[in-house]
Amino acid sequence: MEKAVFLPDTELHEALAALSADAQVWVPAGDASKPDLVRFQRYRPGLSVRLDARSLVSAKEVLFPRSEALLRFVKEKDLSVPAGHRLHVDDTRTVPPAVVFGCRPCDARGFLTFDRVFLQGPYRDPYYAERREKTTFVSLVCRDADGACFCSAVGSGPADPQGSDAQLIALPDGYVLRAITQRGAALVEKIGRGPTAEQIQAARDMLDQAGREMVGEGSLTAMDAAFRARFQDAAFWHGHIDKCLSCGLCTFVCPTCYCFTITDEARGLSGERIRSWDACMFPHFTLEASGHNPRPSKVERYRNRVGHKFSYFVSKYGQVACCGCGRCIRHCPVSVDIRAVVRDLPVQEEVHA
Amino acid sequence: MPNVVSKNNPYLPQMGTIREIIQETPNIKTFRIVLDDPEQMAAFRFEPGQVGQLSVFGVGESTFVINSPPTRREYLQFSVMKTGEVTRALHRLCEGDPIGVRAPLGNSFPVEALKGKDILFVGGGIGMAPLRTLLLTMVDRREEFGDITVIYGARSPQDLCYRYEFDQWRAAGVNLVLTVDREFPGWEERVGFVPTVLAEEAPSPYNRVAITCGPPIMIKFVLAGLKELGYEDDQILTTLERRMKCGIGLCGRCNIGDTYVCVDGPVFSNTQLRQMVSEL
Amino acid sequence: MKTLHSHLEDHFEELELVIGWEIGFEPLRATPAFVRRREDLARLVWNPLCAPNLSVYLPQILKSAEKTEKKVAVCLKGCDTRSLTALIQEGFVDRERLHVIGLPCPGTVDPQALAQARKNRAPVTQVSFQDNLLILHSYEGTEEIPLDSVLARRCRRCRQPNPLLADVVLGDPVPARCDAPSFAHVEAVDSLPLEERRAYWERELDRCLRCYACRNACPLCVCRDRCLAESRTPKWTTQRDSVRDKFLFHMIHALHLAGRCTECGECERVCPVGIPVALFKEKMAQIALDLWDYQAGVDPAATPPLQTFDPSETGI
Amino acid sequence: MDEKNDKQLRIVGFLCNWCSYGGADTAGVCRFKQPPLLRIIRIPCTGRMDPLFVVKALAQGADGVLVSGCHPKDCHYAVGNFYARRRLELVKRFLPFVGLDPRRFHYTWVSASEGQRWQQVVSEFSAVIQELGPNPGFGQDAVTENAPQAVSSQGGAGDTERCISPRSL
Repeated sequence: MEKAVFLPDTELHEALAALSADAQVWVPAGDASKPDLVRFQRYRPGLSVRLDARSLVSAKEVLFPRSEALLRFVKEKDLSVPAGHRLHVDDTRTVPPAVVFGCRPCDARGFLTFDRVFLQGPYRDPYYAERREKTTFVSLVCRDADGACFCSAVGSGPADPQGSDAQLIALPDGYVLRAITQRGAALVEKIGRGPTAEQIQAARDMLDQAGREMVGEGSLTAMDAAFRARFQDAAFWHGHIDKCLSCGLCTFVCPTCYCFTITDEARGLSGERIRSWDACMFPHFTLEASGHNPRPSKVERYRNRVGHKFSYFVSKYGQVACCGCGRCIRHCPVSVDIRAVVRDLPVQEEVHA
Repeated sequence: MPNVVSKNNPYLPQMGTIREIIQETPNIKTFRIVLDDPEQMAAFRFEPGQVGQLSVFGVGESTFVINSPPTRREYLQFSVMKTGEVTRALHRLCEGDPIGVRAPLGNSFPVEALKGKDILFVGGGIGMAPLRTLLLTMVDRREEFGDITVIYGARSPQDLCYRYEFDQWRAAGVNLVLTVDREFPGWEERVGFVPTVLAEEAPSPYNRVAITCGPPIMIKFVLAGLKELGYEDDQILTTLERRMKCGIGLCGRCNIGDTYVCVDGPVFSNTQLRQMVSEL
Repeated sequence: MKTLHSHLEDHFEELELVIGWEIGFEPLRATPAFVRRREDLARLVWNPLCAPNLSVYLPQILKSAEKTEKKVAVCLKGCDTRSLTALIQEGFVDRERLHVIGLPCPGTVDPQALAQARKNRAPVTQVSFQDNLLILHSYEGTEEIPLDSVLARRCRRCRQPNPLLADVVLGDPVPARCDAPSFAHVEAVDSLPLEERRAYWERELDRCLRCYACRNACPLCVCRDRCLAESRTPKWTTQRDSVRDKFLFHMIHALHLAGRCTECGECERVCPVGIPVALFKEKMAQIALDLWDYQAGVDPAATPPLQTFDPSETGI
Repeated sequence: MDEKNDKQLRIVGFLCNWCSYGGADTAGVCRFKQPPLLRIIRIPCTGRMDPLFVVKALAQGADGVLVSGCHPKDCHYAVGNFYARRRLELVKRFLPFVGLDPRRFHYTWVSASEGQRWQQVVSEFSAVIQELGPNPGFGQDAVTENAPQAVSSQGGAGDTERCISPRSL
């Protein structure tokens, strides 16, 4: 292992505090009143850090906040100009360095989808890009996939290093922290202690074992053609989607859903143009001012969600826009299973009704 | 290429001022906008068919086609029909008011490929706006194009946009056919729906490209009518509309399959439309 | 589950659709099932995992379905029938087109509570039910968990386990857990000082993602795609990620359910971040009971109190 | 005086066009002295009162909300205030549950001729609000909400026609 340190359980808080000295550190942590409700929170002493638990919402809000100001505007009264006021628009911002510590490989990998769109498309998104450049991802090799996980089915796996700058490998009394990228190496230097040969060996074994593990059945990465063939099969979509409530839960907890809306929120003489999470499952997402809606019901909307992740994104960027974290399945109020929908796309017999 | 959409921050509008407002119809206003930075205004380049996002700070942004031609660059012209939140706010603006502009965005009409061809424009209501930019480009470069026929219809004479320009178009050699849905006192042009007038006029598809824009129901019948007249799919161009937010292919709502109307459109040939998933 | 299946088998010719529950992607997940073919009836299940209130689908299903002689069958627990009653009261559902299968309900399972009650960590491979016991099988062995220890909050205050309105009731009546309306949870919040109450809700609502699952799962949120919370004109909430905006959304939801909420608790069940949003509506129900002695969804002929008035009322 | 104390308290008054609005006018014409806290929003009838108006105003930090309409049985539209009083009583009882002080909300009935009564209503409620002091609202203020509120946003959703350009159409 190139650059690795050992981080005893007992020194975890110390390490997080050390990292917090020059960065915002985001860790999965239990809520004060609900310890099993694990979300990414800014590290602070006393926080109940839960590296062992799967977080409810992905870490996407670290790079893509639920709501952020794109620009601010102020109207300054000035009767010498015809409009009676001058408008000042300001898009300056400061982005602090950040560390996401202890996310799962799927969370880190989710940002590869964002990168394709926000960094490698025809226009580069500066807000995302600045955060991306200043954020280090430390993922934990995952040993507790549940019934909703399917990372292997989308070409990833519980030890996937893609998108991570460093990896944590859990041992009985602590973690081996291994650098993957330069940025990761810089972080590893700041914390932990020199690992023993046994610890390195144990970490290697665990990494090998996790690397061989298959989470989720089959492969869902080559469904582009099947999706297009199924596009107008109303019975198929109704069969799977009639139970959908058309809420935005699946998209909000998803590490790869990046769709957003832009709105102006003003009061008095000043305001902000903000970008906030939006969901393709909401009717307003595509509702035009004329009243026309190209995706008028949950069936078209869910079809677009499936298509975006498993067909459109594939034909545009050559990869699926899904990291297999299973959150949309695990937390769906009515257990809509996107795996089952995608898996059934090429199935010819009528298994759906 | 000089471009007003900032490379550093494509979300940041350039400041402009409304130089002139023209009340086209009871619910359509035309805005003539000048960018506040004279250098930027001088360097501004675009192709016919490209769109811009207009900002009313405090209300929001909306997408409109730049309907002045690239050949006339003293101002950027946008026509706005009052329908939603932003368009209502735009209609409340006055000459001299500041406005934000993010332009040019999207693709454009293939002007070079149209050279030497006869052209048929079929427009309805506000749908004349995207056609006007191309029409005036052709008028200004008249000798490069063959016959130009325009079939333009609206519900009533007062719903026709750019009425004050019709004489100039005709003087430039445009065969302008105007129609309204029913008889009106004093109306001496054609009466009837656009597709009907199209069938009566029946411009030959030989060496001709048809460009159509208007309400969806009109488009539907115009496309059928053009087919009837013998136009092939790649001889028909149209522009699509979608709800848009970012205008730069990121926010994810204006897609039709993997095609994003904001960056891959708004101009599409009928051939392209047929290849898309059917989700209009 | 012989009786549900055999009943549906017997009547299937009269039905165009059956809405019930089936096992989802893992044994502990029951999920709504829309059955249109006889052979799929076998998928249907009925047990304490069948938490979703299926009446939420009825207004739209009935609107989109073609009017035929055939009926839409729907499986409803006791509390769910109150939601249906309220929908009938307000004219959103045509009772004549429904075949209501009422199911006396021993209570539904709270997945979080179940996860905490389990001693084994291995995934459950099979689950069965016996005498108010959940029997969970996994490769680590078999566990027996009393249903009473893992009940959802809504079920702990249940007073309508038996259907109030049904074409057929399958199963024996179940004793109610509460005889009178119980507002213990509301009163617990009310017992805090005012400032702490606000702090409590600010803390709880801070977690809200505004995913609107609570709204969409609510059978009586009948505005559906026209919700005020997302409207820009008028604009009640902004898109900011602020507690106040989240609060205003929940107030819109709660106030629109005043005197209508049937306390099915779906809003709270579906909340991914565990906000006890049903308490808002329970408080409304408590007020409606105090002021007008009214309980929503109990009497199909009654008018909800805010849709009517009484000139002789005094004291307000 | 420090800035906090200097912040003037505000009561938002929703007044029925047909009675209390006239009552307030009567009080003004008669030059009855009233505390200056009240800002009036005229509504066509108390039946127009959405309980959300009350909740939103208080959540955003209005120090008090006063609703006043026609006496029961005197509604211009016959029954508007009968509906209203049910809603208003409900919201009054609901406010404390979410931590909003119910004393900051008052509803009452004042007819157009009752200028004296109007003076009394405003004075008493203003005294209550003065006693309670500034309302913390619900949730922290977002940045721009602290901004001065001189004019509505540019062509904004305020929906009042605005045209300060000298060369308007």
